[in-house]
Amino acid sequence: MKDCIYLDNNATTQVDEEVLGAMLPYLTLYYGNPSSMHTFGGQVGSAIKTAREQVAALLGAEPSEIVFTSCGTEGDNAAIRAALAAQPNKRHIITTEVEHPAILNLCKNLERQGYTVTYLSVNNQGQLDLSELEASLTGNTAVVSIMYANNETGVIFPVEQVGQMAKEYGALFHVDAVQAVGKVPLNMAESTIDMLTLSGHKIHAPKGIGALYVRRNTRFRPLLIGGHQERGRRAGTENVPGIVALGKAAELAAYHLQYGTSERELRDYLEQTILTIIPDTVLNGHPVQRLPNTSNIGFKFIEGEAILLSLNQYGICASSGSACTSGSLEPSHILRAMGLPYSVLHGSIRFSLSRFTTQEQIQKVLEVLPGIIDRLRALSPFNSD
Amino acid sequence: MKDCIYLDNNATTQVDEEVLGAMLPYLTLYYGNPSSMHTFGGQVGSAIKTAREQVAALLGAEPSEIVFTSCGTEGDNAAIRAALAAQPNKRHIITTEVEHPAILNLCKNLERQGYTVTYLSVNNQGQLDLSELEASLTGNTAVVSIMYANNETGVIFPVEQVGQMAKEYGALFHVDAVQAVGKVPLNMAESTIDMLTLSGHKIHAPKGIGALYVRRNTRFRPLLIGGHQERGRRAGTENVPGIVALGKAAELAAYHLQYGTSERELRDYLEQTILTIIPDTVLNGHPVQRLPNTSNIGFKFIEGEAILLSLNQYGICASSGSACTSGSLEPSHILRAMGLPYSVLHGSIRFSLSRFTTQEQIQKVLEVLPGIIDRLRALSPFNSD
Amino acid sequence: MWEYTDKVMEFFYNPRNQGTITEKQEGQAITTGEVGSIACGDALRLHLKIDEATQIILDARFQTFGCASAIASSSALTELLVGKTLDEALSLTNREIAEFLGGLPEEKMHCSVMGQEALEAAIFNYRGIPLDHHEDDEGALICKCFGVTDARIRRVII
Ligand SMILES: Cc1ncc(COP(=O)(O)O)c(C=O)c1O
Ligand SMILES: Cc1ncc(COP(=O)(O)O)c(C=O)c1O
Ligand code: FES
Ligand code: FES
Repeated sequence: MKDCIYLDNNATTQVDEEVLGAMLPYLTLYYGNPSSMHTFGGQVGSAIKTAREQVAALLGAEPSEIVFTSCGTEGDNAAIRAALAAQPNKRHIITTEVEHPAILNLCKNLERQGYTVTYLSVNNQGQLDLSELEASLTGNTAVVSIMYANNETGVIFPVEQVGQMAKEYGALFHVDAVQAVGKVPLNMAESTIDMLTLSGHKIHAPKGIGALYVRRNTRFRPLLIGGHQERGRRAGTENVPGIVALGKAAELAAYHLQYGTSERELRDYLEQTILTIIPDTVLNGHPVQRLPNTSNIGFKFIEGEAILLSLNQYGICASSGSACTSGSLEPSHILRAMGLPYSVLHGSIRFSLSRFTTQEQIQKVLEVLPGIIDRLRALSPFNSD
Repeated sequence: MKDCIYLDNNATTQVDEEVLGAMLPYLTLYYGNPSSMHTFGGQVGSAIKTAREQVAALLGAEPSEIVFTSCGTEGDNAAIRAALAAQPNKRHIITTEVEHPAILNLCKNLERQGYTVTYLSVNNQGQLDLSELEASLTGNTAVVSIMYANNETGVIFPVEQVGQMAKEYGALFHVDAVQAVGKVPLNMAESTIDMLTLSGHKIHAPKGIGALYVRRNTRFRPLLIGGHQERGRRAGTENVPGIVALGKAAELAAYHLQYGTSERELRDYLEQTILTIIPDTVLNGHPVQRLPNTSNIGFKFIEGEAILLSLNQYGICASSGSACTSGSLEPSHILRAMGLPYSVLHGSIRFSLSRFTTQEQIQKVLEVLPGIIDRLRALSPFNSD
Repeated sequence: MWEYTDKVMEFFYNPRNQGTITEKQEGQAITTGEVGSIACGDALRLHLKIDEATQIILDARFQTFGCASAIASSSALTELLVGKTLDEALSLTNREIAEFLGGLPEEKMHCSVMGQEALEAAIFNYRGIPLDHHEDDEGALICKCFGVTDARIRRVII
């Protein structure tokens, strides 16, 4: 699969070779349990410490504010449950209609347990209306949870403004930054965010590791209860190789954020060319308030899966909807929440780039895509008019 | 650390080279998200399928009954919470005093939420009294959770008898088999067990992966809520390399279970020699109803940490108490529950072997240990008589 | 990921009989059946050329808006139809369409249902029979885009 053109980096990313190099010794020689007393365990403990510092540095946080988890979903679940457990008298949650299932399905579950959930709507560019947030906040609001950037459109929410308002009502503020971390600079030291979720496999670390930022002095209850790992905030023997990998991935992400990559230019080139040379195409999501790596494009009158499969024939990997909903037959809940017309809803494709994406790869996509779209439109009953 | 003598395999194990070989391609070439539609994701999906079959085969279970988790602690937490959520009217839990903190601390937490918990006691050989279980069971008992084998002493509980009694009262039956899997043969097809926890890093897979067996038709509620991974029983992008590794580790464990290793002979030789040549030593736990790899020995009149540190000097890794509690200064809750005298309580060491343990390593331990014990006893005020 | 057979892929990448039918000779009829809509995310327009004397289908063409299996199923349907009488065609089940393709993933069985319904629509159109809209369907929607219910699919498959 070396020569696959992988434009599905919002689903998952390849492990950076340096990251693999950093973690390998912890899959071989240094297999000790960090909780063990012997030297063998101790060595591993200091590797975890370094990784914690690396992740903290990427977020502008303190190492003690980082809790390692197994994935983004765990971080999201842990944050919301902790916020509720810490404030048992508050029974209201505010989130948005376009969150990841890790938040949305959890919230639906909590509704069945007697919590009230407000799902903020978005406009047709995927943006929040802050006055709707203002109107929803009450003293009963335990937590406001919004994503930093949307996984399907890349649209970025005005996180600090939301946080400011949440604080005014005494609500905890959680941000699902799984898609934002490594793509936009973050500085927890000057933020209103109380808890922030990230996931390793979105930033060139392997699957199976993530982290939750928990601001110092935030009342917290662990989701996984057991041993005293992670200072009592997440029990279970530490995924040492994963943690070391996440640390290295965070360090590399910080480097690339500072010194730049060609992601944005390549994305813009891909997007502009498609919108120009292929008729009946539209950009989904706000054109500017957006991640630099994501482009979600609607191809009218044809269906997304057919496009994906045709791209797949050329070794091009992209997606329609998020990976975890593409198994279902429904169109993306995110594009639906944006109120896009049906002709766009069913034929939208997400291209998501990474720092490993090359000019040649984008060129190849632009060569084959127009033919694919033409062929499918020729098959479509809606195109003859 | 190649030449370290590692006798702490109940804390964690080294990754088998074959396991590493199996997982590596999924850390490099095959990084797709199994939920993605493109071929790239699909390849990964079939690797997960194979791993699920391998784990199922080790347990004598159906592949559909295996849910991958991030560790033993998650499996334990998920099982208990699922059992409670599925039977909201039942508010009683039965477990034992010698469980791992992943069960014990969770149960203490649940007591604060209004559940009643019975902690079954053990005798001075670490064994249960089934009449105490019988007396504790009521129609209100949601779940009985006991460990298959104890992490510190290796003592094996009469799981099927317990399960039989649990069934009679309509309680769900969970078994923490983190220490038993790979060491004793299991056959879920002919068992009373409804849910069973295992952890990869105890069977030569890496840290960060585990599995929960959930018997078909058992009502289950996921602990992690989000996407539809693991057929809705555990959300979060799958730890593909970890899952593949666990599959391979399960296959190897099944092989070694069938064709044997020298673990038991080496353990017996180590244990018998220590008890014979070093005075004032006792075996903790039942001598027969026990895992083949574990030996917990009390060295009277001296303190465990001092022994460990001295062993460490010779590159020998062992432990006192379980890894996750050894950071604390209290003597093991397990040995205390067994009612051992203080002279033993503070000076007990667990040696836990693996299939990689060699005759030479055991010989080396036996060479240095008597001297260490002598030296420490010479320092002890309790030894002068 | 959907597990498509090679034949599904072949019929998706190189579909047979796409397009419309406009020309006919004396003694022939052209009829069209449509199901689905752009709102549903799936739609199929099926065109048939019928020999009026023998009631034999001489040609079948399709236009499909939908996923890969919808396109492949439509194309497979047209291959199956040519040479059959209308009555024979009406007894064709979606299962036969799927079998012709070497099988469809379970989640995609409904894509073949669409072909069967379009066929029914085309023939009923030709015969002037009003269409049954299956408005009595009950059960959970399993394909919201297409509005096929569990119960309906079971009915069609079995
Ligand atoms: C009996 C038992 N249960 C549960 C666990 C927890 O497993 P993990 O460390 O993988 O979370 C352990 C080991 O630490 C154990 O020995
Ligand atoms: C915005 C967002 N939140 C949460 C997640 C869940 O992360 P994970 O798959 O690591 O559980 C994802 C990705 O799948 C995501 O894009
Ligand atoms: S004297 Fe050192 S632990 Fe108590
Ligand atoms: S027609 Fe194939 S998914 Fe609906």
